Amino acid sequence: MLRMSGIVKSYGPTRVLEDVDLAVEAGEVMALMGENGAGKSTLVKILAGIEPADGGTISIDGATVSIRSPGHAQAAGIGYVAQELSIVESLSVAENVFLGDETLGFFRSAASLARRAKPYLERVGLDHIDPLSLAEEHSVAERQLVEIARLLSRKARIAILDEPTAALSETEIVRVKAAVRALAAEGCAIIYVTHRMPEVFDLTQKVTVLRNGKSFPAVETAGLSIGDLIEAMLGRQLGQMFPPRASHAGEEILRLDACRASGLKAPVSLSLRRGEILALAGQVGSGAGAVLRMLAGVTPIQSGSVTLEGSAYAPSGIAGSIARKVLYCSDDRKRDGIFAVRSVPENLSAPALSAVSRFGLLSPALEGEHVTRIARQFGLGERFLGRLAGNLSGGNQQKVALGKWIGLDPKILLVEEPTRGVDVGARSEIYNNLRKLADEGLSIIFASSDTQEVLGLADRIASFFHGELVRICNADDVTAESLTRDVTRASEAA
Amino acid sequence: MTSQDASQRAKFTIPKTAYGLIAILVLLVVASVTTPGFARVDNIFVVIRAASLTGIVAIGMSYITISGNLFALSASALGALLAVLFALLTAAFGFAAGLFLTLGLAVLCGLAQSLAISLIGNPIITTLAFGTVFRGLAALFSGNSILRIESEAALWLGTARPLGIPTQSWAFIIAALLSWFVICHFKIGREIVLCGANPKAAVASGLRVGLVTAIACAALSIGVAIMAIMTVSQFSQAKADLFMGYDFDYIAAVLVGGIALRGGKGTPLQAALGAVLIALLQNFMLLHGLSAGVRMTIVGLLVIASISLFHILQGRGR
Amino acid sequence: DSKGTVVVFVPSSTNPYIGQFQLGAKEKAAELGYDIKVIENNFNQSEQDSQVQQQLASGETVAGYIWWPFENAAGVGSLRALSQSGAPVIVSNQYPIKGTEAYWTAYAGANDFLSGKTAAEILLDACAKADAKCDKGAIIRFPAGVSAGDDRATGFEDAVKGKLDVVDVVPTAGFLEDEGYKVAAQIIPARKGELTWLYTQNDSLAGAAAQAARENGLTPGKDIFIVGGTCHGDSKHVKSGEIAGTAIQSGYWEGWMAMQALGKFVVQGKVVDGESYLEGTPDAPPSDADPLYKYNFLPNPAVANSQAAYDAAKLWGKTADELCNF
Amino acid sequence: MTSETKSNLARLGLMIVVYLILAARIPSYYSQPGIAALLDSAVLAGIIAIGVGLTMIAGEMDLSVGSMAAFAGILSIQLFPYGMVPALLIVVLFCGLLGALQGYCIYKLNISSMVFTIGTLIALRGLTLVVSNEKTVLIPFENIAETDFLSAKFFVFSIPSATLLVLVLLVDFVSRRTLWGREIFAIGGGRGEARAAGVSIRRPIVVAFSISAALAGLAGSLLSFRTGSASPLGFEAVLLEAVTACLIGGIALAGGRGSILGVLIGLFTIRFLVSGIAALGAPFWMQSLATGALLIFVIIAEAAIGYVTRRRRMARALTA
Ligand SMILES: Nc1ncnc2c1ncn2[C@@H]1O[C@H](COP(=O)(O)OP(=O)(O)OP(=O)(O)O)[C@@H](O)[C@H]1O
Ligand SMILES: Nc1ncnc2c1ncn2[C@@H]1O[C@H](COP(=O)(O)OP(=O)(O)OP(=O)(O)O)[C@@H](O)[C@H]1O
Ligand SMILES: [Mg+2]
Ligand SMILES: [Mg+2]
Repeated sequence: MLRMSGIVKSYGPTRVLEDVDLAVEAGEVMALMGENGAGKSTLVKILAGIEPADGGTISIDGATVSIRSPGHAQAAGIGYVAQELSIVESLSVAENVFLGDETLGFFRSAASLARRAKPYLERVGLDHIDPLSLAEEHSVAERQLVEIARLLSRKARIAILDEPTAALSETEIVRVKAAVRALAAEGCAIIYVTHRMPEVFDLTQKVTVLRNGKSFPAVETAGLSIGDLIEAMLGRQLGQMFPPRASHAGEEILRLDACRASGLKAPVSLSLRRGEILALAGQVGSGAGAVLRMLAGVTPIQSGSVTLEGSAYAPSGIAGSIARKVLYCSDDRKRDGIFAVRSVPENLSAPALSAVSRFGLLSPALEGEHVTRIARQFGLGERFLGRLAGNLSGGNQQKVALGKWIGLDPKILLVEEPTRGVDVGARSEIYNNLRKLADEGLSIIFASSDTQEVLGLADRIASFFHGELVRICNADDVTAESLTRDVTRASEAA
Repeated sequence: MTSQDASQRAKFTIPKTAYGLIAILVLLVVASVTTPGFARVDNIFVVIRAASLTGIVAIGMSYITISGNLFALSASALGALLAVLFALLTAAFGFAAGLFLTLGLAVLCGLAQSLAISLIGNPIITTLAFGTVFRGLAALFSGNSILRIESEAALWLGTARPLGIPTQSWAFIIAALLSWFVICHFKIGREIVLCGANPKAAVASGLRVGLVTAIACAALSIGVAIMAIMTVSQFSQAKADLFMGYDFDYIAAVLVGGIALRGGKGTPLQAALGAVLIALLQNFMLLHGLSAGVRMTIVGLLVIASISLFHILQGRGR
Repeated sequence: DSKGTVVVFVPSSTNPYIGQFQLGAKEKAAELGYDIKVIENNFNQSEQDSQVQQQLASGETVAGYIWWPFENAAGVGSLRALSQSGAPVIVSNQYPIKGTEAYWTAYAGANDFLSGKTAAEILLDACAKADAKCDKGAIIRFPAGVSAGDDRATGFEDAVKGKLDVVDVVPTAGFLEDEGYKVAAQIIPARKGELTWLYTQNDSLAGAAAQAARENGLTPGKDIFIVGGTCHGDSKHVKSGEIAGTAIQSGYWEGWMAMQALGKFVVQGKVVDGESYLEGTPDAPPSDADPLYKYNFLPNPAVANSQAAYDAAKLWGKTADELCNF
Repeated sequence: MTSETKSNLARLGLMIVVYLILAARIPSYYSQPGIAALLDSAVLAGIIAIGVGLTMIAGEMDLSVGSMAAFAGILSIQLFPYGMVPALLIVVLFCGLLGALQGYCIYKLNISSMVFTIGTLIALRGLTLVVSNEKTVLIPFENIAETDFLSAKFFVFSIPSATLLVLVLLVDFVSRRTLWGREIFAIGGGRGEARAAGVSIRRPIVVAFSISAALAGLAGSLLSFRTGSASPLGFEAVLLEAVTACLIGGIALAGGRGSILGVLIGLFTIRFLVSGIAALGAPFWMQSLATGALLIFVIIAEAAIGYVTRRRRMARALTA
């Protein structure tokens, strides 16, 4: 029914998609899989008219179509649930369901929208919420379900869902799956992007894997094992990607005793040693990131105690944690990790302005020295130093976001999703850099939803699910499957 | 959408100051070819003098814009209030005390506004409200009369021409260079730029966002105070209806200078050049005897043209 | 014992001239035994229009209205509405528009044509006295669109026709020194050697122009003759001889005479057709018993440009200093 | 009760408090002609505030309305010989088109409208001076009676004030109950999100700016006809009053929130305050101070309430 062939797309100098093919039949659910940054979202955005393709053709029912805006896509019967929420918070739930839908006619009343929205909301399990209430009053999960309801309301012939379950818990996932099945039963062709293995096997008939911007021919899900799939997604690089683990780890530097913070449903106890890399593994909303935010002083420690190098640690705000040399890098570098419109050197010296200035005056010499040291340490080439941070590739941006902290001689580095949206090459550089820093005595805690990254980089792994710490083990004792099971509770779902 | 544009922006990083200079040069050449008497050195000084006071405030305003706080709508009203206060204080305590007390009060007014901005989160609304209050206070303190001062020092400040250049122009040039130096070479300047570039990242990097807003507001207030003090000194008097309706002139200078409204880019030097560019155009049109309406239309079109041009050159986004 | 309330519509007293106007009106009202209510707008005719509506709607019986429009022509509607209330309406400050005579009882206030004419006379006189050749010159006028500026320029140009050559009329962006300086400091150097005189419509602008002239190496009163024609706050430049002379235009007396006109009408019950230039006697204000004319103009007595002349100048018992340096 | 209704009720309460305080001292506040005059006094800023409010809801702001109104005023008086209704229609249409063009440029350049409309604010004022030959233009006096019907009162309404109320209801309806209106809210509430959901960005921006300009044109035209004249310098203060009315009426500068009915409430809150203080014979600076104080009070109250609700919502999310 839908056939995309030879799709090419670049963002500036970086080629994200090269020659990608994808075909879906009516009534079929096609899983689109691939690493972070493989280009899945880009591909479906092209189909949804959000981004223009640089080349390639799209045909529906054999006829070539040109999709230049979300309006075109809608007209072509394509419904889309974005990876980032596309819910307007200041509008009501019902209006969000019908947002961008022009088929309802020119006049619309809140009450009639609510009435019409009700059945769709019920189908995604949101029968308990008032369609007239504002979207902002609802949780991220509920908003995600509203998007699914929107998709259902569109009566699309082709439905795209980009990680629809990323923010959802199991019960909610069940509802989404039911909705998707119903859609497929009605003859809709569905592209389903996900990282969650159980969903793939449970829901989809075929899998198309994207790797490095290239597509592989679709395979039947039925004849596939998790191992095959992971191998298809990662290719052969897994082995070389991660540096060897350190054999030694120093004394204990940080200790959490029964700590609670927003985003955690149960108290967490952990410890960290000098030179150790600890992974907090979990899906979005698992609470892994919440632990980091608490340690960074972004959210307060609600109960329990934290000890840093033997003394109590309770940072008030981010400045407090910086003062104790506990430094935090969030999972959204565009939002708060980099200064996109400023140059790379200015980004790198931003947290260390006092160190590179004398009597309130910036010292070009000190700053230059500072910047080159970080650049060397993080493998940022000379040629990048003259650029604006926003113009770098995702990987280099991430190096900037991380590297800016190195100048402060951190004791503990807290990193949320260290390589989200980072390409494979830069990824392995970042892993190597983090490992090198750890070998030099820095302790690192990172939160990640990327199983391979957790397995490859960490010395020890704490897995989180749904706001609770599931288990802490040495990395050697964990396999991809056991970890996936821990962070998705696949055993429960299956 | 925006992040895509960010990467396409890569190739264009010619410093914005250069555009302002190029525009001024082009205008100069056109003007001197078409207008006898325009290219004379003394006319250039005349233009700089005409740009000086607006320019000083525009320089102050550029701190607000660069720090990511868009713009303030209270500058003209604050100017009237400070003029009235300066006249009262000078009459009561003498020139030196008047000068320093006025600057001090200006900083206080700036800090009050910055506090409110931090609280309310919106500089435009805040300064809109403060503007009406400042204007009201100016009328209240002036008692609806012209406040006269008699001070030789003030008169000197208002009318002297050290080395043949008016004090106002000295102040303008010094303010422009100093501000440029502060923004480009001081630690606090870098903080201002970074906070404007991305306030969330600034917080996450441990920068002092509240302090930056306070400094930006104080810088604008000091610019306004200099304008007020200079004006009162030049004519030895103050009235509550001074500077009425000037606010958009300051903002226009900042925008014509090519400083991006969303902050984090540009230097005060650009605002100064913007003010000079507008004054140059005004002078050119004045000497050509264009009517007030035509002059205003052309200035408006210049604003539209220059902001569109800067906007396209630097890539889009707000 | 009050004879009723007089309602005065004026622009904002943030402008000190208007403050003086209010003061004059208040003092005269007190003398005549009226209560007074001043309703200010912020130089905004539509605001004044609604204030007029509001006042009329209050149903208060008033002894009369004094109406100073901000934008004369734009306020005609308000004027009509006031006139329809039946109470006497005295227009002040802005010379009424031809054709509106039915809407107002009498005009009592300054005459901008006269002001321009007086300025012209002062200027011509100064040129003659100095035995200087005055020919080409420029008018620096009130902002474009301000009708008082049109009227003063017309009065001036009519009076100098055939005697002086007006090469340029440049509007400022305001009424105060800073704006006057901005314009003068640009056109004086550009037309150096050409301009022999400047008419600036008030002394604030004139003082600024004198300053600009001096900064360009021209001695006002010798190389260039500058006249404002109405004293406006600062007489320093007149006293020093830089400005060719001035005329007293007193906000205080304007308010005073507007109130007097109203009082006259209430007592005398009639208006004499025609114009009357109230006599600019030094010592006593004109008597309340004089007849009220349809047009009653505030005198603009000229004052020579010296300290002595300034000290000696008086209008209706108040010194030039009191009247000009408010 | 939705939070928006609550906030509008609170604003209504504030308006009534202001009204009552002043009505206690000013008899005309509760007489029929007095109320009619108050309604009339709100026409100019009111009609303009509707349009400005709409652009603010779209996450933009049209600063050029004052100049646009002056431009329209001059044009309509100059077109008076062709009849008042045709003149009005032509002018409103023309202004609407100018506004649409402005909106299209803002969309196409993807530029901040606050920046763009500062340019048009200056340029249109200059153009107005040019078109008017820098002079006030008048309807000939022999014809001035033809405009009387604009001042006539029916009960408490005049044609202009009835127009204001009808427009408020109409635009409120359009913004609440039509696709175009909801799009304006959607792009103001989240432009990227709305776009991803398939909402066109161009249409709401063009619609908001053309309505804003057309309404400014209508206000300038009506008011000029009512007074029989137009000045090229007129309507300069109306922008700040309109914006203040919008802010007090609960339109968020960030966009996406507020209602046109709220604007009406904000408008009357200011009108009651400013007219009342003037009617008491207080100098202008008291009006200025009072407006500033009111605005500061409202925005601080809003910030505080917003803080508390966010807190509560977060707490609820955590316990859930
Ligand atoms: N707007 C953009 N500008 C520049 N580069 C981009 C942009 N959007 C995505 N990229 C880059 O394109 C690549 C593919 O991104 P995309 O979002 O398609 O990946 P994905 O497969 O969806 O990953 P994930 O699993 O993390 O969602 C990444 O390297 C990313 O950094
Ligand atoms: N600042 C905050 N204050 C209150 N609650 C928050 C805050 N940030 C996140 N939360 C809530 O905490 C929960 C977990 O947060 P989030 O979805 O970011 O996952 P996470 O813990 O970062 O996991 P990961 O980063 O591994 O995906 C969510 O339900 C979210 O609503
Ligand atoms: Mg994706
Ligand atoms: Mg997270």
